[in-house]
Amino acid sequence: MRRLLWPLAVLAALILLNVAFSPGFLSIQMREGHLYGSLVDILRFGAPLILVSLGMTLVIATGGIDLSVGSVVAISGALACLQISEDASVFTAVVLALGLSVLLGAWNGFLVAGIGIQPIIATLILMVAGRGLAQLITDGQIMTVNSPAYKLIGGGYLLTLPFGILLVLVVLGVTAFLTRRLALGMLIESVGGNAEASRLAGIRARGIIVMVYAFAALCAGVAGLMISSNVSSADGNNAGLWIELDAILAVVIGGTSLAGGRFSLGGTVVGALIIQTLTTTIYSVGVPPETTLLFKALVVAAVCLIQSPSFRDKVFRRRGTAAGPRPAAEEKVRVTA
Amino acid sequence: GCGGGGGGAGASGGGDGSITMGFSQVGAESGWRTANTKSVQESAKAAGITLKFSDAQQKQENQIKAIRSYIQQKVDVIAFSPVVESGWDTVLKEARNAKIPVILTDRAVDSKDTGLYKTFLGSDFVEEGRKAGKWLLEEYKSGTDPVNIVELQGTTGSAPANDRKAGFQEVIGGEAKFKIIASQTGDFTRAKGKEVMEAFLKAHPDIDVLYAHNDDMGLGAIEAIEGAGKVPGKDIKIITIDAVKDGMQALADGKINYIVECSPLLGPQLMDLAKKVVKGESVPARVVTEETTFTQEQAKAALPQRQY
Amino acid sequence: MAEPEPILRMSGIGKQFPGVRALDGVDLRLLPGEVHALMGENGAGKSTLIKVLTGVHPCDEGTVELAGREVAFAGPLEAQQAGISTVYQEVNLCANLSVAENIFIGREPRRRGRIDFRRMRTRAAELLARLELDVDVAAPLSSCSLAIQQMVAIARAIDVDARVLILDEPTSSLDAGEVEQLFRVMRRLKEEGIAILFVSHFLDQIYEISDRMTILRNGRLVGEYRTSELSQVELVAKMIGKELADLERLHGEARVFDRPLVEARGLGRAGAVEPFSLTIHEGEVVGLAGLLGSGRTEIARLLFGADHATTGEVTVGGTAVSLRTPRTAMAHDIAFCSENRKQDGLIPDLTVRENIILALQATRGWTRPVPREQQDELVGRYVKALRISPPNPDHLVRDLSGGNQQKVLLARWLILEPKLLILDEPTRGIDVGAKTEIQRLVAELSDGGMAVLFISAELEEVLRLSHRVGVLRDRRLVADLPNDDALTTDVLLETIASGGRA
Amino acid sequence: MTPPVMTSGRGALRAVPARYVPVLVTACLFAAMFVAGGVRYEGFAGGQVILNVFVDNAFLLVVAVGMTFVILTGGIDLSVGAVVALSTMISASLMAGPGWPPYLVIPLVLLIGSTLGLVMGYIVHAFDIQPFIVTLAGMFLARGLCYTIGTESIPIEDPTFTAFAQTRIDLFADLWISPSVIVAALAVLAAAYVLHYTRLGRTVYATGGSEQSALLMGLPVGRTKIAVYTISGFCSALGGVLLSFYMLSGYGLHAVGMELDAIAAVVIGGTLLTGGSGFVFGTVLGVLVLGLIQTVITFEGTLSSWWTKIFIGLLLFVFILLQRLFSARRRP
Ligand SMILES: Nc1ncnc2c1ncn2[C@@H]1O[C@H](COP(=O)(O)OP(=O)(O)OP(=O)(O)O)[C@@H](O)[C@H]1O
Ligand SMILES: Nc1ncnc2c1ncn2[C@@H]1O[C@H](COP(=O)(O)OP(=O)(O)OP(=O)(O)O)[C@@H](O)[C@H]1O
Ligand SMILES: [Mg+2]
Ligand SMILES: [Mg+2]
Repeated sequence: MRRLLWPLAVLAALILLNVAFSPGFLSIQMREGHLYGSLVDILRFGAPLILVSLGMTLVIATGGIDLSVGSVVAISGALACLQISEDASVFTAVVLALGLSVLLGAWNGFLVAGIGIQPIIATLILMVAGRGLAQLITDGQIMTVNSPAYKLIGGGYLLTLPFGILLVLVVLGVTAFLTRRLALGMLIESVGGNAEASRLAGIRARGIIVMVYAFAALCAGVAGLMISSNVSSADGNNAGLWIELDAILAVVIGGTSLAGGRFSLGGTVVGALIIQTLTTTIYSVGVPPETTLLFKALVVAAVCLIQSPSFRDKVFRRRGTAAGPRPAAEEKVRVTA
Repeated sequence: GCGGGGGGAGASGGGDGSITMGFSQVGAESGWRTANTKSVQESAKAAGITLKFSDAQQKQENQIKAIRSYIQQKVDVIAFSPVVESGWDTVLKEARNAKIPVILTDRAVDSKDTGLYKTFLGSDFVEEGRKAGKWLLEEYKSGTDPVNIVELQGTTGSAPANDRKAGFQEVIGGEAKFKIIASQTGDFTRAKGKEVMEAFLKAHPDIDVLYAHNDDMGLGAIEAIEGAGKVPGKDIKIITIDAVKDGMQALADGKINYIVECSPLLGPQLMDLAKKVVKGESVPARVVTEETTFTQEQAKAALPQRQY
Repeated sequence: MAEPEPILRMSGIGKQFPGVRALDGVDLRLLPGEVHALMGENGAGKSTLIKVLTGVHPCDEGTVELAGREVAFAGPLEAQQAGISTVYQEVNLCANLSVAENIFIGREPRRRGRIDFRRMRTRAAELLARLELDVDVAAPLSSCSLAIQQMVAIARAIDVDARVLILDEPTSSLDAGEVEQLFRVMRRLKEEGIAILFVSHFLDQIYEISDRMTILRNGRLVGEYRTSELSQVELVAKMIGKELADLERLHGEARVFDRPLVEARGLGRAGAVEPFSLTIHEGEVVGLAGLLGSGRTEIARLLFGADHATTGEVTVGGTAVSLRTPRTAMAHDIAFCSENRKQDGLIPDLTVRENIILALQATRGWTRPVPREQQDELVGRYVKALRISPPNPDHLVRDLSGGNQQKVLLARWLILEPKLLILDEPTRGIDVGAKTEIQRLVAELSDGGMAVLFISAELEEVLRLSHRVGVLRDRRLVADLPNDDALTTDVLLETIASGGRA
Repeated sequence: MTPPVMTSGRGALRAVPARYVPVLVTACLFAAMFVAGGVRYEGFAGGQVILNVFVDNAFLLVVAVGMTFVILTGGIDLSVGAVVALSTMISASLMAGPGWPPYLVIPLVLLIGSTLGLVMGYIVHAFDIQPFIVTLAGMFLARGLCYTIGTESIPIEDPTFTAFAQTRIDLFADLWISPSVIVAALAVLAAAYVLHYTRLGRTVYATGGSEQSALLMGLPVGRTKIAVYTISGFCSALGGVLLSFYMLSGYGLHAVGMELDAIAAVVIGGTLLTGGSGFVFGTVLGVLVLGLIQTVITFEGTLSSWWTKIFIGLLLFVFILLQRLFSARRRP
């Protein structure tokens, strides 16, 4: 929990900034039988990012990286919409889309663990080709579907809550169960922490890596369904564009090292929420588009600086460790004198 | 000195009468663009022109590379839709030195040396913005109450975003009652359009008009407006640009109030021009595509014949 | 007695890590021209003291004086520039660079600003030759065995123009001959007036080389003594706070081994070990002896499936098996505790608990986690038996002292209760108290029916534990001797020297 | 056509030290790809096609060289694309607006790029923050600065600049290159020299091999890390200048995603993303491979937008797969 302290502080600060600009920011109302408000929006629009980041967390924990999630987002949405537009049931569409996602993820995992290609390149292949595949599915058009059942996934409500949030909770719960209740988490951290030692300890790293990439792709697939269902259409070119970057950022902000090893699911969720809140802040505070990126740079810099213990030492406790040896040296004089 | 490789199946033009055209497309970033590509490809086939097509994935350097490669391949005519206006002089000079005529489509280049290309065929983004603004003036000419406008811009820095913003601004800027209370980029996508609009609705309860730089963002915004319990087209008036099929449908359904057309169907005109240019006939330096605007009634009438 | 002024004086040093008080009011004096031993149990704070001195860790309390001037180094670089040359515990070299570069990086010979690789290689070869080491200095360090890496690290440190030389357990995987080489060099440096701080858990080595010693216990100073004035028994008592039981005979009554467990026939790997045949019976401890780089580790790795054999076959319990991966070996109840704990053993980011149950968990697969009570029981038992300190199972392994890390690794394999346990230098860096504990444990396990393949650079240890000793030379198994009264370290050394033909 | 190249390549492999194998394999595969292209497309096998790959990718090459330094230390620099864009933007706006001469503008741009790199490197080192976030913030900052300068593309019309940009250096037999290629080649040579023959270079490798060990060996790890980000910043700025030559314009949307191309080039060239192993020459090959793939696509000329992407992915896959198989074969 202590590791989450600073990211949470940043999140709180961002929300406060919003409140300063629009006092109604925190208010949540019931409207037409569902919750309505900016905070709900953050969760709702953040849901796909949280999902993708969860999968990414595990991949990064094994010491890998997955650049292809954005493409998988697009493919999954495209396939589902194609199926629905061809009068398949929503269930079939969803199952097919997620099945394909898992397959693509397993392919990534195979390239990484089976053939031994560096993860960034292995997934770059699918990142490039996958976008093409998504556009191939939609024929380069934006494919609009009209299915209330499909709409539920990303834009609907259940028990007053946006369905997407519930979906995130379920996936988060399942991930936490698999990794923390079962031993998957430890084995993943072991493989990411020292691959050779893990091999010598008898861990089947290959299987785990394939599974993790497949899981990341599955998460991306679900996110793809959400994104496309939210706007009732599939956009092969733009859906999930650059989401891999945001996801990696969320993971890193959440305190997981890109070098692999220890990971924190909670941290990732907070990281993703920070990114989404930042986006929403930009809209509601009215940062002009030209300066959006400067604002983002500022926040990201602030987040990473404030999370760094040595920065906090140097800035907040001027007389502390910053001048580390020196005050100690003054003491020394007294001791020896 | 090139062409030394073995006898592959290449379709080099030249003396045999058939024309080879190298066409460098910006990308496939939107449905509009895809329709544009299709139109070019289909009309090339219809006109008997061999088309070398390449997709630059929204990068100018890729387009330059493609054009250079077309010069290398000795095509008969090069056509391309510039990603941006500037920075084409060098490669166009190379084309001129290689005596390959160049046609611009969709968008001009800002070179001082107009001799670098034969003609420019395309729409005028600034004019589109103006058309949108003029409709707004007309719509609100009677009232004096302030009109609160929110704007969904295209991708920051992209040419259509810059020009559509400028044209719109130019027209409504003269009247004090029009106020753009929020303006944000929606990256030309539905998802972003919806997300941004949701935030706008929370931050500004009193939006009268939405101006979206393309239909897709407008369609996303419609969902946001409906989600907030308002009626698109009534509570909030919506103007968009492009007139793709989904947009026209929404217009016909009364959810959008006005669409400025930006036609992607440049193919037939392009092929005509290409033939003339290759034969050495003179062509006008600027060919404007035939574009119109749609109100809700016009949309209902036009919808059945819409191809894209 | 006229003592020269100390070149280095540390006084009142204190160091606090989160949750652990590693040093508390420690004083240390180094005189020029002496070898000073720093003694203490695993986790006593020796390495921490050295790291505080050289600025790896900032110092919380106390002062450091070098040649009368107070200093506070910001890092090893500054310490080196001030004339303190250090070999830290564990091998801290860059495996991706060549041997020569590892020795000279940071002070490469240059000609007109350009690194002179040829001169660097010749000088490196000279330097290693002085340690009687003949390795290809252009080869990447990763192709060298751990012991050679240790020698390279030493070579790097002694080539510097230094006033103080610090060696933190440099001999943990060296055999007697190499240690002798090292000591010869140390004596020469000592005569040149260099002060040497030396850490080792081999008491014989301490008594052979050191002049004085400083003893730490639990981060506190016990005292400073002249080596000649302190007996081994007293030293041990001061280090661990109690007397040590004598260990002469470890195994119970003599036994016959007639039930072969693992048989290797013509097993070999091109470029690593020549084909060998070896039979290990149930309940038998087979020791492997040989010089550094003789191929002991390679034999172990082949038997565990860590490397692929290019020739030969292995039978376990009479049936032929193909040991393609460690995983398959583990399925046949073979366990392997590797010598290089940093590279091939521990997962530094995981806790003590997780590291200990890792192999057990791996055999169960991720779907069946080891129940928490079982974890607590197993981990608690071994933390206590091996005296892992601090005895907190949720401590990160990276923060443990070297010897304690080794114990964690050992515990990982002991809890598996395999049929064949391969131990490659299991007592590397472990203090005397824990070492006897571990030896007793191994003897007990083998008495209980477990077969053990025991590899150690310390021949006495091999002799004490083994029923049979295999001798290696130049990557060939040259002899297989029963461990009877006739077998002594001298006989072993002779066998090694003669290649088993004597 | 392909098989003989492979076999001769593999035969030669036995003799070379293991660390050169990936680069050698890459080189052979590149040659094979070129020959295959020559067989398939008319006009492909000419020397100018290869030279065009250099001409068209000179800026990427320079950027990738800087990235090689960073990746060798085990870091990553996501800001390069944005710094390239910022450099074009600053050059263009200074020459267009106040009319500064190029010989003032170019050094200034290089200085700005290096400073940005220096600051990022300092933050990475001093506050021990993952380079990914620091350079991502740097990327946002640089792009943001572009947009604050202007959202429109600014043409460069300075006569000296244009003249230089449009210079062709004629080689023999109709072949030509641009001055940018020379600049890029010099950058590659300088980088190779620094990496292999200077202390800085060797420390870069040591840091990438094991940062902790390098620190304990008394190497100036902090200074080295700051240096590589500075070098990368400098290379990005230089790449930006070359891109301004290429495009003759400054634009905030130039070089979008170039960081990924640069990283890909470095990694395809056989450098390990975890650091400590790789060569600049590999990076050159990586850039050439990416460039050649693109050339193949244009020569193919019939691919729709999506097939283009799928085809790029496929070519990349086949290339990486073969590279991996041939490099791995040595170790039994
Ligand atoms: N980085 C660290 N963080 C937290 N605790 C540490 C750290 N380094 C060392 N310690 C603790 O400090 C104590 C002293 O460790 P140190 O490594 O100095 O022991 P040592 O005397 O060198 O033992 P060994 O003989 O096993 O090498 C140990 O309890 C260890 O757990
Ligand atoms: N990973 C490796 N790659 C290539 N060669 C290796 C590797 N590991 C060891 N070798 C070589 O194999 C030989 C045998 O090494 P091994 O580690 O088995 O020796 P050893 O008898 O265990 O000696 P010690 O561990 O005391 O050095 C060494 O000379 C070493 O150079
Ligand atoms: Mg120690
Ligand atoms: Mg060994």
